[in-house]
This record gives sequence, structure tokens and C-alpha cells, in this order.
Amino acid sequence: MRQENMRRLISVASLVVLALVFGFTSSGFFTATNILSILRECAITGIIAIGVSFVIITAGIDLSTGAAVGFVSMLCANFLYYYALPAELIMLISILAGTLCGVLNGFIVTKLRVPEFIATLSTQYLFRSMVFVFAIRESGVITNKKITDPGILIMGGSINGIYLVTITFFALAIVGQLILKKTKLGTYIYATGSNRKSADLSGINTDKVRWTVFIITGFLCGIAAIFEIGRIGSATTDLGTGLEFEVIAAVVIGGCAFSGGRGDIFGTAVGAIFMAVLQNGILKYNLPTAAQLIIKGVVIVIMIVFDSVYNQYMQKRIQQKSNQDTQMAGGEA
Amino acid sequence: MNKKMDIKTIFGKSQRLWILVAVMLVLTVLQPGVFLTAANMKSILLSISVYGIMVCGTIFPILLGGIDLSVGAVAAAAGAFTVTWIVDHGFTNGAVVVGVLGGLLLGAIVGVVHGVIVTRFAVPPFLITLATQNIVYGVAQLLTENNVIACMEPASFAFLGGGRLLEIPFSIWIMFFMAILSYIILNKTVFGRNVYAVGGNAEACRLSGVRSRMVIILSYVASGLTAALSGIVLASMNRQAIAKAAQGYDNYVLTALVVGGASLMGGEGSILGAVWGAFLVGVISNGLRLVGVASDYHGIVKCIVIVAAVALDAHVRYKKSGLQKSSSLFRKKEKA
Amino acid sequence: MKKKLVSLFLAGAMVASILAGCGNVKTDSEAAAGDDGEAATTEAASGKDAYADDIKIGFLPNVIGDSCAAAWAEGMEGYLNNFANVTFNVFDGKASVDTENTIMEQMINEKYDAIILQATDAAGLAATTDKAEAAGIPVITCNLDADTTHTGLVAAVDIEAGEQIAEYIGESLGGSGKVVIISATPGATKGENIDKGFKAVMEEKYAGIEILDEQSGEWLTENANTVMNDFLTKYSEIDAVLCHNDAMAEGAAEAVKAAGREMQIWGVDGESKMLDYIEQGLCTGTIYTDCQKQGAACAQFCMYAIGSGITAKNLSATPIVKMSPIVVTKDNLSEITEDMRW
Amino acid sequence: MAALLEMKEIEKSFNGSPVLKKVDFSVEPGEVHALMGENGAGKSTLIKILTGIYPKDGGQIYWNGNPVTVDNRKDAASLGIGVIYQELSLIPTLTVMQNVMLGKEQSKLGFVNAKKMKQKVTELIEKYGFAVKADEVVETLTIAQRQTVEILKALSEESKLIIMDEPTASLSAKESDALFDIIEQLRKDGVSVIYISHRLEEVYRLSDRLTVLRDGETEAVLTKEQINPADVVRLMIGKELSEATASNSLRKSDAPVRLKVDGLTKKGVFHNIGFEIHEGEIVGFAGLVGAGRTEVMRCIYGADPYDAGTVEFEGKPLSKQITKNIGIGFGFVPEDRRNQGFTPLLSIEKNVALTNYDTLAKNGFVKAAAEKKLGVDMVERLAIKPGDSQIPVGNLSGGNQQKAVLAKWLSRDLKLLIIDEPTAGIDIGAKDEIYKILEKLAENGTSVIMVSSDLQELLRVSQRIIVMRKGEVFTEFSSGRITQEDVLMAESGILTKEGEADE
Repeated sequence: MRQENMRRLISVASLVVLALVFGFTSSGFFTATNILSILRECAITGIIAIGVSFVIITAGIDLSTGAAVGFVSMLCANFLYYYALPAELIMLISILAGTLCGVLNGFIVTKLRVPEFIATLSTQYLFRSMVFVFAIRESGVITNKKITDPGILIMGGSINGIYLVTITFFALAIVGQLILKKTKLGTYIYATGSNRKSADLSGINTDKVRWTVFIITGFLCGIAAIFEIGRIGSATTDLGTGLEFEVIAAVVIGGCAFSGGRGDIFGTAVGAIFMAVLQNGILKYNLPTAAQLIIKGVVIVIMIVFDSVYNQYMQKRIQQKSNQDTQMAGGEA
Repeated sequence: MNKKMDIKTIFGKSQRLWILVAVMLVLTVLQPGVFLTAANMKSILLSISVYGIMVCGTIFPILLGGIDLSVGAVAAAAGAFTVTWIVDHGFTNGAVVVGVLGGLLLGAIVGVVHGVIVTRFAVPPFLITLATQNIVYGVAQLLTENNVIACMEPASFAFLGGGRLLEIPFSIWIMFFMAILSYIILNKTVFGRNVYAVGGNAEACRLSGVRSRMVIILSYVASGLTAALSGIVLASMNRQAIAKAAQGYDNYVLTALVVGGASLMGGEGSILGAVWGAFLVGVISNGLRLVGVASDYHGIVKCIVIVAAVALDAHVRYKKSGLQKSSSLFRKKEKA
Repeated sequence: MKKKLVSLFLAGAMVASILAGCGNVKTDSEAAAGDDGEAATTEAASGKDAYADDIKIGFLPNVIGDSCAAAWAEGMEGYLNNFANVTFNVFDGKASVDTENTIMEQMINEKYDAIILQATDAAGLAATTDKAEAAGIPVITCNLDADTTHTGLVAAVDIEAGEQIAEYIGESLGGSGKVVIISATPGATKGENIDKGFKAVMEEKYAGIEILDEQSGEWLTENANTVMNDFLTKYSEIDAVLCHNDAMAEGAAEAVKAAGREMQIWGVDGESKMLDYIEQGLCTGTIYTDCQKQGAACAQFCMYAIGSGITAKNLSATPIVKMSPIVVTKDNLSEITEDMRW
Repeated sequence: MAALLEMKEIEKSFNGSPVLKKVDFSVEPGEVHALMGENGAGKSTLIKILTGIYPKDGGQIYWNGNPVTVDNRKDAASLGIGVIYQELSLIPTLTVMQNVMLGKEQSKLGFVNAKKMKQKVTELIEKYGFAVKADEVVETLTIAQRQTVEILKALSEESKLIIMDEPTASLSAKESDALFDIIEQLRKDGVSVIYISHRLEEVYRLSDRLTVLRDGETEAVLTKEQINPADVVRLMIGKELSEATASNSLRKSDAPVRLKVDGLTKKGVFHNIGFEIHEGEIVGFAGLVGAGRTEVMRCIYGADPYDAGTVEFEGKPLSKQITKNIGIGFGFVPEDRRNQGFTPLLSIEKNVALTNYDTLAKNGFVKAAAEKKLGVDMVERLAIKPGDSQIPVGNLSGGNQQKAVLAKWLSRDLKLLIIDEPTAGIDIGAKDEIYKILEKLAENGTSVIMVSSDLQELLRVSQRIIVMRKGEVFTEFSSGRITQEDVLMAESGILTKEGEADE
């Protein structure tokens, strides 16, 4: 328990340090609007990252999230344009479609026994193509139409400056954390990722768990898509490209390990905010884009390496502790 | 029975490659006299040549159970270096030699950095190469100053990607050369043997005296080198360097490797399979274009083919052996 | 379990829509326009002396690294360097609506005095453009505009480019022949527009010309090369190729040259490398736009808008400045003098 | 009153060779019943049948007098049979409470009632006075503590019967004592325990009854009063066998010393280990699981670091690098064959070649013909079946896998071969072949260190036997006639015959 808190403290601390660095070396970082807009920028990545955290905690990976968001967004735009469905129905469709994407991923992974990486790499191709299937065309030419339904557009809006997407992100993060820490499913997610054999032995249907986390991820992609189109007021064919990597980076920086069994949504939320702060802060220096990329990469590398060094150190400490115990006992024997 | 064995030896152990045969058959029937022609095969090979070259090196980290997502970025940076060097040094043949070597060196350096970080800090290669991707693209931007650097001369440089030897584009020759080189390294050298062994069981290798850390670093260097080479070929092919070159090639490379039978868990896969895999992806794109399917929908077919290939493979193996990791269903069948 | 979650989230979504009903929730532009006081002060501030006060101008192209963006930036910088009080920054839109929106947002937060935008998607950047305009920041779009009224658009031709190429091909082929198209990344506005113009003219005036096939080369030279190779395999007779940009035309030209065939190859943009190709006879022609000049025009427009305090509020429609296109073929190549090349 | 558990005439054979021949076994409520027997006597097979991991070929299991079928672990658990595994099966990143309750969480609509569960686990912990807390994360616990979590897990299932398989193997004396207290407590609570151990003193101290298995048959069932270490050992080994396998061939070697170990210490694992190995000698290392033999060998070989002491090879200090040691003639066959011995996906040929590229390659290029020849030669020389050097080692049977691992070293100019549990999980025929290989090696001047838990094997092959106990060298047998009993007693800390004990 203590170790987990320690880890949390460190990730929050690194976020604070980063924010302070930006705050003191650039202008306009610590303003209400800027902070609110950072919280907006991190939200969509963050919402999806909640699901992907689940997947990564089960020792899986999901590379299809960006494409899934693109597909679902386009589907909604399509239905809005051609059928002018009410906003509530569109949201429902969005969530359903997203969930279906997750169902498909889960099916391929658990039933067809295709490794997660490959399965989601290939569904990424599929979802990308589905975008074009649903793209709005005028005389055969793809034409992006502005979404005018106020019920959708309002999803990109704010209450007293706080964006709905931010509120949703925090709400979902809390729900996600609750699921992870307070439900059976959460415990099973950790168990599956940490030691799948034992989990199986304990009577947990780990395939079902793995399928479920993909469904949750898909579900969250559906939610993210609503906010995405609400904010930009249209759906473009390349929406969500590369989003999956941002999401994974946020999740891993937040402390989830690829090997599974480690991390939580709190960390992931910090990770998502971290990435947004990094992006936001770098832009403030008026640096050439090359320098921006390099700084971003270097900071992430440092974070990863630090995390690994820290974990190794902790493991060593546990080992030492356990050795000392035996040694003390051995001395007496 | 004998015949079957022969075919098996040609395609390797992997079942996935049968998919290629099936796809080619269908296309031959659908496009008689067009698909199965020398000219079209040439055109397919040309279309895969750039990432085909990458595949020959990226397979090394994959065989170790690692991954290299920075290959696209390395290609862009290396191409940028070579072209800017040639442009800055008066388009001479000497400049071409130095530029190409410099580009390759750049790729090798990136590889060393990856290898050292991966071995020293035990961080997941997926993440580290994803992060360095940013840095290396940044370097590419620095080199090109975000402009397109055209390089129409000298002929020696243009020849790398655009020339022809015996009526076959030179980049295809490079791809074949790299594939053979890679084949030789993987199958004929101690290093290659060690790559497979370390990928299959690192601890057993350590106890057998293999310097696994060195093997890992060299594998990432191989990946960096071929990525750089393919970037240079791409630059020559396009007669220009741009910072965003080869974006998305990481995906092509992975797809080719996976379709070609490489397991991302390491220890499994062959260069022959990888090239076949690249070829299959090329064949599909080519075939869909010939049949007249808009490029918008190619992804659907690609997805189905990959999933079918890998699932078929997984299924066959699942049935056949107790080697497969995981799955509680097996435990009872495994004998004491 | 799952059902429960779903219902939970649905409840959340419902709460959100109720909130929306209450009218508490404001979209971006409403929020920006709603803060009347603040907007007024910004506006007052933007009525500043463009040639003396500290001015910040940002340029956000669709993606950096291609020759157009570089030429634009060069043109802008060239013009703005005349003023010591102006800071000029170039960003990278990474061909992503999301990224462009994020950066727009940030420029608004940092109170830039003007923004030059090349919108990845017209509809997708409408909202943030509105927000910027509402905050008193003039937005001048460059080539690709946002689907809302804003301070100005400085455009190279796209629909017209398609039309002009169609005219040229139609005429030179004598009204009958076979054409293939290597198109942009599907969904890209510029590509779709060129297509629109090209196809319209072909349909109307040159019914005898058949459009055999269209495949995407994703703006890239190497992909265009591949696509062209496939076309050459498939069709024994092609009279002309339309490519949505010069980079792809160059790739197609290499393929045609390698196959030893001959046909018209057209691009759009007029980058210097393409002009070399035309000179060598590898490509037929392109629609040249002076991108540096276009960049400079954008910058001039900015300075004017800042100085005069004009934003979308004062306008009922977006004023458009069209760059004059030049159809360049080998015959008139010399018209494009060295200093006009980019 | 019916016994809690009764297993009658249980039969099981693998590949036609019988492992259990009509074994009877019964456990009374609230009794600690020890199960003893040599390696291969059939203990673990019996337990695996009881817990539903293997199907039985014949016989019947009765629970409280009623016939039951146990087809899988769930069946066993629902009867009330809990197992403490040797390799712990906990989820490292979860808390004690979560682990204990895994798969049987108390929940409402999917939400777990953590409070209630914690209360339950805490109650259990307090009741037995365990040294863990309910919300500690398992990966931060010591091995002993993890074991108590396993016990908690069984207790929380209200198990009537808990099976412990070598529970003290990796525990310190103090930790073992704590475990014994727990077992006492369990007994008082009416929980039965099947206690599998090689450690006579523990069995002697704990058990109410003792069943001795030998060669798949029930040899004896002893009550507490009848339990006497020497008798038990005799029963486990069997008189005829003991005589038949006694070793007369122990001798001291006067050949030059090849390996000299002095004062070797690794904190908390072993300390002050010293011995000498001569040229052409086979030295057996005996000891119970956890005595520190494997760890010593790994340190000598260079696989692990050690804290103090010296290792000299032919008079010169030995390098701590594996690669260098291989270069001067070391060979090493690890205990954990599957995880450390070979690369399963690679063929026999490639596995064998792995250690031999110094001779099989020139300028970094593999001499394919020589490599192939080596593979074929080795398959032939060691009679590896099936006789095809291209088959992946992972597809071979245990014995053939071990031969393949051995084959890695045999073509080398070996000076010292360390072989850890050479015949674990290997059938009799293959065993003999492996012994012959070792003997031949020694004849040709190679020194062999053989770590083994198989007494018969130790006596059959070794020229000297060094017995380790609790991380120290306990004694050495190097002359006279030694029986399995002698060795087993020594392993348990009882000296029957004066070897040259270090103490």
C-alpha cells in the first residue's frame, strides 16, 4: 500500500515540477484559461486512457483506439447529416458503435487467439477503412459537413469555463478507479495481468476479463467520439490518427506496466495531464518545431527510464528486506 | 507426402504463407493477363522495396521479443542527412558516398542508443522507440529546416532509388541484397544463431555463455541501419528529402513481419517469411487497385487477411502442440 | 455488472444533456462572445498600432515540411521582418484537426494578435476560428479556409485549377482520350476541390474523354509512383494523368519514364522541382501559384486587420483574395523567373 | 466414525509405466498426516489426483465416507481441500485480502464489500496470529509471509484438509517454527493437514500419523508413537533396495585438485562453503531442498554474484564471468531445465551448437556442415529420440531434453561439469544412459559436480558425497560402505557414520 502511494506521489510530483518549470520560464502558463484548456486537451486522451489502462493492466495492449474514435465520429456525423437523428440517439449510437469495436477486438483476441498487439493493429486498419465507408460524399467526393445539431455541439461546451469533456473525464476516471479498486472485475483485472495462471486456478475466467476490458475501452472510445465531434463540429477522415500512441504514452507514464498487474486510473489521469502539460508548455516557448519534438521525446525518455530505475530499486529493496529477515532468523538458528 | 514436405520447406513452417498463395490465385483468375505478369510483379516489388529493406533489419529486435517503432523517423532523418550533405557539398559523387555513409551512421547511432537503454534500464522497447521517434523526427526537421530539399543530381545518387539494373529497379536489387544479407546473418553467423536463441530463452543463453546484452544492442543497430538505408533509398527515389518522410512505415513493417510469421514474443520468424509478408501486403494493395477497389477500403481487406493468417496459425499450433504458452485448457493434456 | 456500468454512463450522459437544456452550458464561441467585457478590452487592445506596439502573429499550416508551407512561411517572414515590433511563429498542424484546434486554442489563450491558418478541415476548424474571432483575434486563412465567416482568405485556386487542367487536357487531346487521376489522401479538402473542378469540366465539355480510374497517392511521391505503375499495368492506353499535387506528379512521371510510355502528366502547386521536371519534359504542366507571394499577402492582410481592428464581427462574409494561377507548361516556363521559384 | 478422506486402491500410470499401484491413503479429521517417500515414490502424483489435476486410472476417493469424484481443482476446493503450492500461486500486485478472497469475493452488484472481507481476513489472521496484515501488498512480503497468505486462502475456503508440499523448503528456522505453530493451531481447530516433507525432524515433531510410499505402493502407515527417524528412512528406502544400492565405490582421489572453493558466502543463502574437486572425480552434492546447493553452484559458475570467499580453478582464481569460465572448460546443466536449460523453439542441433560456436564458426560465420554434423553426432551418441537433430527441443520428452542440454557440453574439452538434478522427471532407461555419460566423462579426466536429491543416483554415480544442510557443508562421505539411509540421515542432520565432518 505504502509503495503504491509513494509511486503516486512521485508521478504527481513530476507533474508539479514540470508545471512549475513551465510556469516560471514562460508566460501565461498559470492562468485560469490556460489551465482549463490543458484540462480540456487531456480529457479525450484521458477518457480513452481509462479503458486502455484496464487493457494494459491485464497485460494486453490496444492499438485500435484512435481509429475506433475516427470511425465512430464519422458514423455519428453520417447519421446526423443523412438522417438528422436527435442528439440523444446519436450519442447512444456512438456508444453502441464504440462498444461494438471493443467487442470485435475482444473476440479476435480471446476467441481467435490472435495476440492483442496484432489483433488491434489489424482492426486499426479495419476501423480506418470504415471511416471511409461512412464518410459523407457529394457526387462521389468526400465532403465534410459542419454539424449543426446544438445537442451535439453543446458537448464541446463549458460550464463557467469548465469544459464538459473535462467534467466527464474526471467523472469517468473516478468510476474507473472505483471499478478497479472496489469491484470484483477490478480485482480480476489485476489478477489476470499479474499472474494469469494463478487467476485461472482461482476460478477466474480470464478470457472473459480480457474481453470485458476491450469492451470497456470501446465503450469509452464511443464516449470520446461524442466529445470529439462536439468540439470540432464535424468529423474528418483522419480524426484520431495517432491518438492510440498518445493514449498509451499517457497510460504508461502514469505507471501502468506493459507486463501487467500494475498501475491505476489515478496514475493514468496524472499521465494524461502530464502529456497535455508537456504539449502545452513546449508550445509556449516559441521554439522551432524540431526543438519541440526533441524536447518532448527527451522528457518522455527520461520519465520512462526514471520509472524503470525506480521500480528496480523498489524490487531490490523488497528483496533485501526479505533477505534480512531470513538472515536474522538464520543467525539465530 | 513427399511433395507436401517439399512445399512445406519452401514456405517454412508457418501456415500463414498459404494465404499468399490463395490471394495470388484469386487475383490471377480475376485479372488474367494483367496480374501475373513480369511487369506487374516488378511493380509490386518496387512498391514494397522501401519498407522491404526496413523489414530486413527490423526483424532483429522482433526476433528478440522487442520492437522498433522509430524506423520511419530514422529513415526520414537519414534521408535528410544524406540529401542535405549532397546539396551542401556540390552534388559530387564524393559527397554522395560521404552522405550515404553519414546517413547510415546516424541510423546506427540511434540503434546503439535504443540498445543501450533497453539493456541497461530494462524498459519496454515499444515505449522507448515510440519516444525516440519524436526526437529523431525532430532531427529530421532540423536537417531539412522544414523544407523540401530537392536533389536531382548527381546521377549516382538518383541511381540508388530510381536507377535500373537489368531492367529491374535498383531499389529492388537493394531489397534483395539486404534480404540475402539478413538471411546470411540470421542463418549463417553465430550472431544470427544467438539472436534466435536469446529471443527464445534469454536465461538459458546467459548460462550458455552468450553475451546477450551485446546481441540485443547489435540487433537494434541492425534495425537502425536498415531503416537509414531505406530512408536514403526513399530520398533518392523521390529526389528529395522531407522531414515527414516515411511516416507510418512502422506500421507497414510490423504488418509485413507479423503476416510473415514473426511472433512478437520473440524467437520465431524468418527473413524469408518477412519478405513474403511484405510481398503479400504489396500484392493485396496492388490487387485491390487492379480490381478497382478504392484505396479507402483496402484496410478492411488487410484486417481480414492479417487476422485470418494469424488466427489460422494460432489455431493449427494450438491443436498441434503443448508448446503454446498460457491457456488453462492444456494443463490436463500435458503429461507429467 | 456491465449493464450497470452502461446505465450509469447513460445516466451521466442524460445529466449532461439536462444541463445543456438549462442553458448553462456554452459552446466555445458563445463563451468567448459572452465575455463581453473581456472581449471588448481585447478588441480595444487589438486596435493597436500594428507598426509600433508589440505584435504576435502565428502561422498554423496544415502540416509543415512540404514545399508549400515552407514557401508560405518564407513569404510571411520576408514581409514581417520589415517590422521590428512583430514576433512571428510557425506551428505544425500535423495534418490533424485535433492538433490544429489545440494550437488555435493556445494561441487564443496567449492573446496572439493575428492568426494565419491553413485549415486541415473547413468544418472542423470553424468552431475555434469563431472563438478566435469572438476574442478579437483576426484569423486569415491561407488556401484552406474555415467554414465560417472570418477576417480573410488568401487562396490559391483549387477548383479552378482542376478546371484549367481539364480545359488544357480536353483541348490538347481533341476531346477524346483516356485519363487517370492520382488523388490526394481521401477526404483532403484541396484534393476533393481539384477533383470537383476537373470532373465538372470534363463532364460538361469533354464527354469524349473517359476517366479510367482514380486511386489515392496520399500526397506522396513514392505512393504515386506505385499507383501509376499499377495504372500502367492495367491500362494499355492512357493519355493523361492528373495528380493533385506536384510531388505526386513527379512520382508518376518517374513511373511513366521507367515504363517507356508517353502521356501528359499534370500537377498542381508549381514548386521549383516540378518546374525542373517540366523543363526536362517529364511532366506536362502544373498550376503555378506564387506561394511566397501568397504568404506575404497573408501577412499583409494580418497587419492591415490588426491596425484597423477588423474582425469577423464587422463582416458579413469572408473577404477573399485569390492568387492568380498560372498554367505552366514547357512553352511558358520562362515566365516563372528565378525569384518566383520556391 | 468415517475418516475425513479415504483414497482406496488408487492407480495411475504414465505411458504404460505404473506410478501408483493400488495406493491406500486416509486422513482423519484434525490430524496432521505426513506423507513421505523417495523422489518418484508417487507422492505428488497422489496429491495431484486428489486435487483433480490428474485423472486417476483406478480406485476410489471417499470424503466423509461418501464416494466422490474430483475432476478439477474446483471440485477439490468445493469439498474443502486446500493446497499450499511449492511455487506460490499468489497474485503479487494484489493485497493479502484480495488474494485470500480471490474468486470468492463478497460482492453486491459487482461491487466488493471490502470492509466485510477485510474483517473476515483480519479475523482469520488474528485467530491464528499470523504475521501479515490484510492490506499489505503481496509482492512486498517475504516468502514465509506469502506462505501464510496461501494458508489463509485455504482457511478462508473453510478447508477441512490442507495439503502442504515441502512448505519449509525456503523458510528459515524461525519462520519454520512459526509455521509449525500454525499447524498446531489448525489441528486444534479440527483442520486436517497432509504434510509432505523430506525433513524427518519436522515430520517427527508434527505428525500424528505417517504414510510412507515406496515405488507407488503404500509401504507403511505409522502412528505417532511408531515414528522413529531411522525406521522411517529404512521404510522409505526399503531394506533390499538399501542393500542393493549401497555404495562401496567411495574413494578419495589423489589426482591434482581442479577446483578449490574456500569460505564462499552469500548472505542469507549460504555461508563459509569450502570443498575441493579433483581431476576425473564425480562428486555428489546431497541435501534437502533449500540446503543451498544450487545456489552455491550458480555462484561458482558465475551466474550469480557472491559476497565473500574464493574460488580457485587449477590454482588460479576463477573469473566471475560465465563466458570466460566456459572458455577454460566449464560446463553447466541447470536445475530448471525448461526455463534455463534450452531454447524450446530451436532444434536440437541449434541448441547443442549454442555453446560450441568457438569451434563451429570461423570469423563469425557458422560452419553449417560442422554444426549439422555435431547435431547428428550428438543425437546418435546420446541416442536422443526421435533421432532427428532438426526437431525443436521443446517437443522432446524430459529425458531427451536433458540429453540435449548435456549434449551442449559434451563435444567440448570439458574440465569441470556442474550438473544440477541430472535426472529429475526422467524415466529409468534415460537415467542409466545419463549416468553412463557422466562416468565416461570422469574416465576421460573431466571433474563432475552432481547436485542431486535422488539418493540412489548419488550412491550409484558419486565417488565422494558432500552433504549440505541449511546453507553449510554438513559432512562428507568419502570412504567405506554408505547406504541411502546414511545419506538421508545426514541430510536431516543425523550422523550415523562418521564421514569427515567439517564440524
